Amino acid sequence: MSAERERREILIAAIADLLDGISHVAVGASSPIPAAGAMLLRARNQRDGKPPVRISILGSQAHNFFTNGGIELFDCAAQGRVDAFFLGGGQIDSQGNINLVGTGDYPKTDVRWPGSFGSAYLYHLIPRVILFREEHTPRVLVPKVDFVSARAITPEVRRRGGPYALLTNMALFDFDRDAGGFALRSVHPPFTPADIRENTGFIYEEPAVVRQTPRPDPATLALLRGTILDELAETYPAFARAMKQAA
Amino acid sequence: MSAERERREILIAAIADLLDGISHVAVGASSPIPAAGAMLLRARNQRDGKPPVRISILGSQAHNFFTNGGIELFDCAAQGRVDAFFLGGGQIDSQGNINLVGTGDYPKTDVRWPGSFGSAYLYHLIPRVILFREEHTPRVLVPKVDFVSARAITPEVRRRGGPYALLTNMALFDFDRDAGGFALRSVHPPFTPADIRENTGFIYEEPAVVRQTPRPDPATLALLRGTILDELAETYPAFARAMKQAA
Amino acid sequence: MTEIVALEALAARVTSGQSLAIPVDGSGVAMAATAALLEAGIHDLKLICVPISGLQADLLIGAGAIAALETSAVSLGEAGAAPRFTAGVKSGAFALRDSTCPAIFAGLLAAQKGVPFMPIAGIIGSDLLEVRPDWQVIDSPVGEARKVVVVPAICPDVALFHAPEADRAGNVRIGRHRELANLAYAARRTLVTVERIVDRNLLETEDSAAGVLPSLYVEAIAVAARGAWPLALWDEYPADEAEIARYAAMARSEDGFRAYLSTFLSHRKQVA
Amino acid sequence: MTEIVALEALAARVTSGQSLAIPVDGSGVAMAATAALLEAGIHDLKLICVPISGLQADLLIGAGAIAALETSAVSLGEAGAAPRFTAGVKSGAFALRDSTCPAIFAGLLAAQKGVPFMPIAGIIGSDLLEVRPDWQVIDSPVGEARKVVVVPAICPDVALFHAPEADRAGNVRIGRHRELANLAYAARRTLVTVERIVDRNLLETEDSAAGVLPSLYVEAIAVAARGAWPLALWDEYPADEAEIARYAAMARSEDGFRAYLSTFLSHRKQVA
Repeated sequence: MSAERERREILIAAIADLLDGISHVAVGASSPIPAAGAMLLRARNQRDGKPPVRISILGSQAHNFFTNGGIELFDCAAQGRVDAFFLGGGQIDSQGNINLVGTGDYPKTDVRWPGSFGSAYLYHLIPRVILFREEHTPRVLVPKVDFVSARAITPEVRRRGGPYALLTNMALFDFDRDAGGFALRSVHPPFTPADIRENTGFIYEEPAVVRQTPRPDPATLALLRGTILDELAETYPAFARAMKQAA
Repeated sequence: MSAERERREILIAAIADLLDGISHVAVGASSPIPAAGAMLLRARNQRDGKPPVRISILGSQAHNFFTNGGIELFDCAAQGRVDAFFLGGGQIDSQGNINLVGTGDYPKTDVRWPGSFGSAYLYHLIPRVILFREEHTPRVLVPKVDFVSARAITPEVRRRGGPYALLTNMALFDFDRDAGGFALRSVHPPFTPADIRENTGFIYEEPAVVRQTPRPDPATLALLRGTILDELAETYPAFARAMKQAA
Repeated sequence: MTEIVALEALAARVTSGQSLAIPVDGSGVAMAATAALLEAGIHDLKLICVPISGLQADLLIGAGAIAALETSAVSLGEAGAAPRFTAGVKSGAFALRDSTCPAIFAGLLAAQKGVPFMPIAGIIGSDLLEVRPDWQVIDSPVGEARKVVVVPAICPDVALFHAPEADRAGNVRIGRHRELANLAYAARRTLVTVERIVDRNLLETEDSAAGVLPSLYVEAIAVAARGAWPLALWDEYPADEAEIARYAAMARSEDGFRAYLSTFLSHRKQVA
Repeated sequence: MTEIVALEALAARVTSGQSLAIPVDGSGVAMAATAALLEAGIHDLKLICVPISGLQADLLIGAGAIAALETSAVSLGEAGAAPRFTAGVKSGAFALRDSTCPAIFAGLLAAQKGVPFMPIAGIIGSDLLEVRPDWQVIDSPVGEARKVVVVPAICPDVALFHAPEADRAGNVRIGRHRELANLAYAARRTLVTVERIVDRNLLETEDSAAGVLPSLYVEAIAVAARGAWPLALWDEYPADEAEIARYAAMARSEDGFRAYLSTFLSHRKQVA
C-alpha cells in the first residue's frame, strides 16, 4: 500500500508541476488525482505568496463557482478563461489524438467506452490539456487511435488548445505541437526507459539521458498529506480515506 | 376629460377584443393602454370561466415571470410561446411596414426616433402583432415608410408573425396578410369614415358600410373602472390616477 | 397553465416514438417518472441525453424502450461502464448518434432561439464529424475568416426532469442548474417531478426568482418523493452508491438486468 | 482575482478608444461610474447598448465621449426622446450602428461561445440589413432549408454595470437580471459598481448562488452608494423621474446640457 501511496504522490506532484503558472484549472467529476494536483499547486502558491489558483471541480458543490448550468465550463473555455484541463482516453496515439468511443469499426465497436464527453471541443480551446491515463500499456498508447474523439493538431484552423503533456503510471511525456508528437520527459521510479519502450505502443522522442520523475520533497509531502487530503475528503472521501490508510 | 376617458376606454376595450383567444400577451414598458386591454381580457376570461391569460409587462417587477434576462422575451417569441404583442411606429405604411428610426435619408435623418428596438425580430415571430399608434395623421400613416424597421410581409421566408390590426385614436383596421394591406374595420365615435380618409396617408380597403367601434358595455366598464384600474396602478400609477380623476 | 397531476398521469403524457430529453445524473433525473414510463410499457423513444446520462439511459435501453440515442456519453461514473448501453451498441439495438457535450447544448440553444442551426467552437478534426453527417464545417459568413462547425437544432418533443420543489402556479426551483431551463426552453413540452409543492410564490423575491424555471415552460408537474433515487438530487440527498453498484453488477447480464428492473419497479410502487 | 477599488480607480480602467458595453436603464446602470469616466475626460468610446440605453448614453454622447454607437434604441422612456442622441445623429457626431435588441444579444452570445457569428430569427426584410453590411442572410447550412440572418460576434473590451451587492471574493448578485451576466461573459473585462459589499459568500447556498455572477468574470468592483441614480435599481430604489425630466428639458440645447452635466458631476462628487 505504501508503494501505491508513493505512486499517487508522484503523480499528484507531477500534476502540480505541470499546472505551474496557470490561474484557473477545471477538473472532471471522477478525477481525484488531478484534483489533488491542482489543490497542491494552489496550496503551494498560497504558501509562497504566488498568484491564487482557481479550481473548478465538475459535479462538486463546494468547488463549483459556475452559475449558468452545464454549458458554463464550455463557454468559459471558449472565452479563454480556463487555462488547464485533464483528458484521458481508451486509446491515445502518437499524434496526441484521443479515443473515448471504442475500438474496431464504428458504430458496432468491439469495445465500447462511454463516449467523447466534451473532449472534441475542449481539446481545441484549453491551452494546457494534460492527458492523464494511469494505465501505461501498448493497448492504450497506440500508433493510431481507432476513432478520433478529439484531434490534437488541426493546421486548418487556428486554435489555442491542445495537449501539453501525457502522464501515466510509468512516465511523463511532453507534447511538441510543432513536431506533432510526444517526447519522454521523465520516468517514474522504479521504472526504466526500457520499461517505457516496452509498454508504449507508439513512437516518441527519447532524450539521450532520461531523467527520473522527482519524488515530492518533504515540504510538498507535508502539504499533500495534510491540507490537501483534508480538502480532497470533501469531494473524494473514498480516495482521501485510502490515501490516509496507506500512511 | 370625460371625452378623453371615453377615448381611452374605447381603445382599451378594442384591444381586449383584438386579443380574444390568446393565452400569452407581452406588453412594452410604457404601454398603459395595451396593458389595460390585456388586463381587461384577463379579467373577462376569469369572470366568464374562459382559459387564463398570461400578461408579461416588460420592465415591471410584478408582471415579470421571466428569469433569464433581457433575451427571454425574444427567445420565448421564437419558441412560439408569445401569442400577441404591440408595436408602434413613427411611420406605418400601406403594406404594414413600420419605421421606428426616422424620416429622410439614413443615417442623418431629418427626424430621428429612438430606434428599431426588437421590432425587426418580433414582427416575424409573434402571430398577432397589434399596431397601436394613437396619432392618426397622414404623417404617421404614410404610403411608404422612409426606413423599414420591420417588414410586415416577406414571401421569401416562412414566418408565423406579422401585423394583425392597426388601432389608432380614430379607427381600427384589420390587416390582410394575403392582400398585404389594411381594411377599415370600424371608426371610433365621434369620427366618420370621411375623417379617416382625410387623415390616412395610405390606401386601404373600405367596406360599403363602415361600422362604429362599439363603446364598452356596462359590465365591461365596471371591470375597467374597478379591478383593472387597481391592477394598472401597480405598474402605471400616473395613468391609473389620470383615468380615476377623469371619472 | 401548468397542471399538477399524479405521477402515472405525468408519465402517460410521454408517447412511444417521441423524442425525450433528459439531464445528466445528479442534475435532477426523474427516476421515479422513468419507472412509471417503463411500467406503462413505453417504447421507441428517441432519447437525448443532455449532455450525457447514466443509470436512467441504461435502464431505458435495457428495458428495450429506446429506438434512438443521442448522447456525448453513457456511464455509471464511479460504478463503471453502463452495461446495457455497451451491449446495445454492440448489438445495434438502437440508432446511435454520438455527440460531444457542448454540441448537444448548442443544438438545444438553436431550438431555444428558433434558428435551424448553431455554430460551435472546436470539434474540427474529430471523427464525430464523420459519423454525424448532419453536422457541417462552414466558412464563417461574417466576421473573421474562420472555419466553424455548425450543428442542427435539437427540438425534443418532451423534456423530463426532477427538481426539489415547485409552487402551485407551476414555477419550478432549479437553483443554478440552468441546464434544466435549457431543456425546457428547447422542448415542445416539459414534464417535471418534484419532491414537494410549496405554498409560497417562488417568483416573489429577486433572490428566489433567480433560480426558477417559470411555469410558462412547464406543462405538468407530479410529486415524487425521493424521485431521483438512487441518483443524487443536488444537496437534497446524495446518490445511493451501493444501489448503483448493485445495478452495475446485476446489469452485466440480460437476466440480471431483468431481475434488477423488476425489483426497481416494485420498489417504486411501494414508495408511491 | 477580483480587486475591490475606489470608484475613480475603477473608472481609470476604462481607456479612451475602447468598446464599452452597458445595460438598459433599470437593469443596473453604473451612473456614478459614468460620472467618474466623464470627470476623467474619457473620449472616443465605442458604446454598445445592451440592447438599448437612455440617460447614460445620452450623457456620454452630449459630453463628446462617444466615437461610435451600436444600439437598438436610445430613449429616455416616459421622459421622451434622448436629446443629445437625436442631435448627434443629425450632426453625424458618431458612427452609428443601428441594431435590433435580439441581434445585440446574439452578437454577445457569439462572443460568449467563442464563435465568429450567431444566427438569429426574423429581421429579413428590414432595412437594418441595408445599413448593417456586417450582417448577412444565408441559407441554413444544416437542418431545414431556410434563409436566416447571421450577425458577427460582439466582443466588448469592457462591460460596466451597477448591482446591489458583491461579496469580498468578487461574486456579484445580479438576481434574474441575467443580461448582466451576458455582458460579462462576452466582454474581455468586466467592471462593476455596487451599493455595498457583503461579508457572506454569495455562492454559499443554491438559492443565493442562482442569482450570482461569479467573480471569475469580474475584474474589479467599486462601491458607489445609489450608484444608478437617477435611474432605478431593480426594487432597491425607483427612478428619480423628476431628475430625468429635468435632464430631458435641459438637454434640449447644448448649453442646457452643459449646465446639467456640470451639476450632475458636482452632485456625484458630493455623494462620494
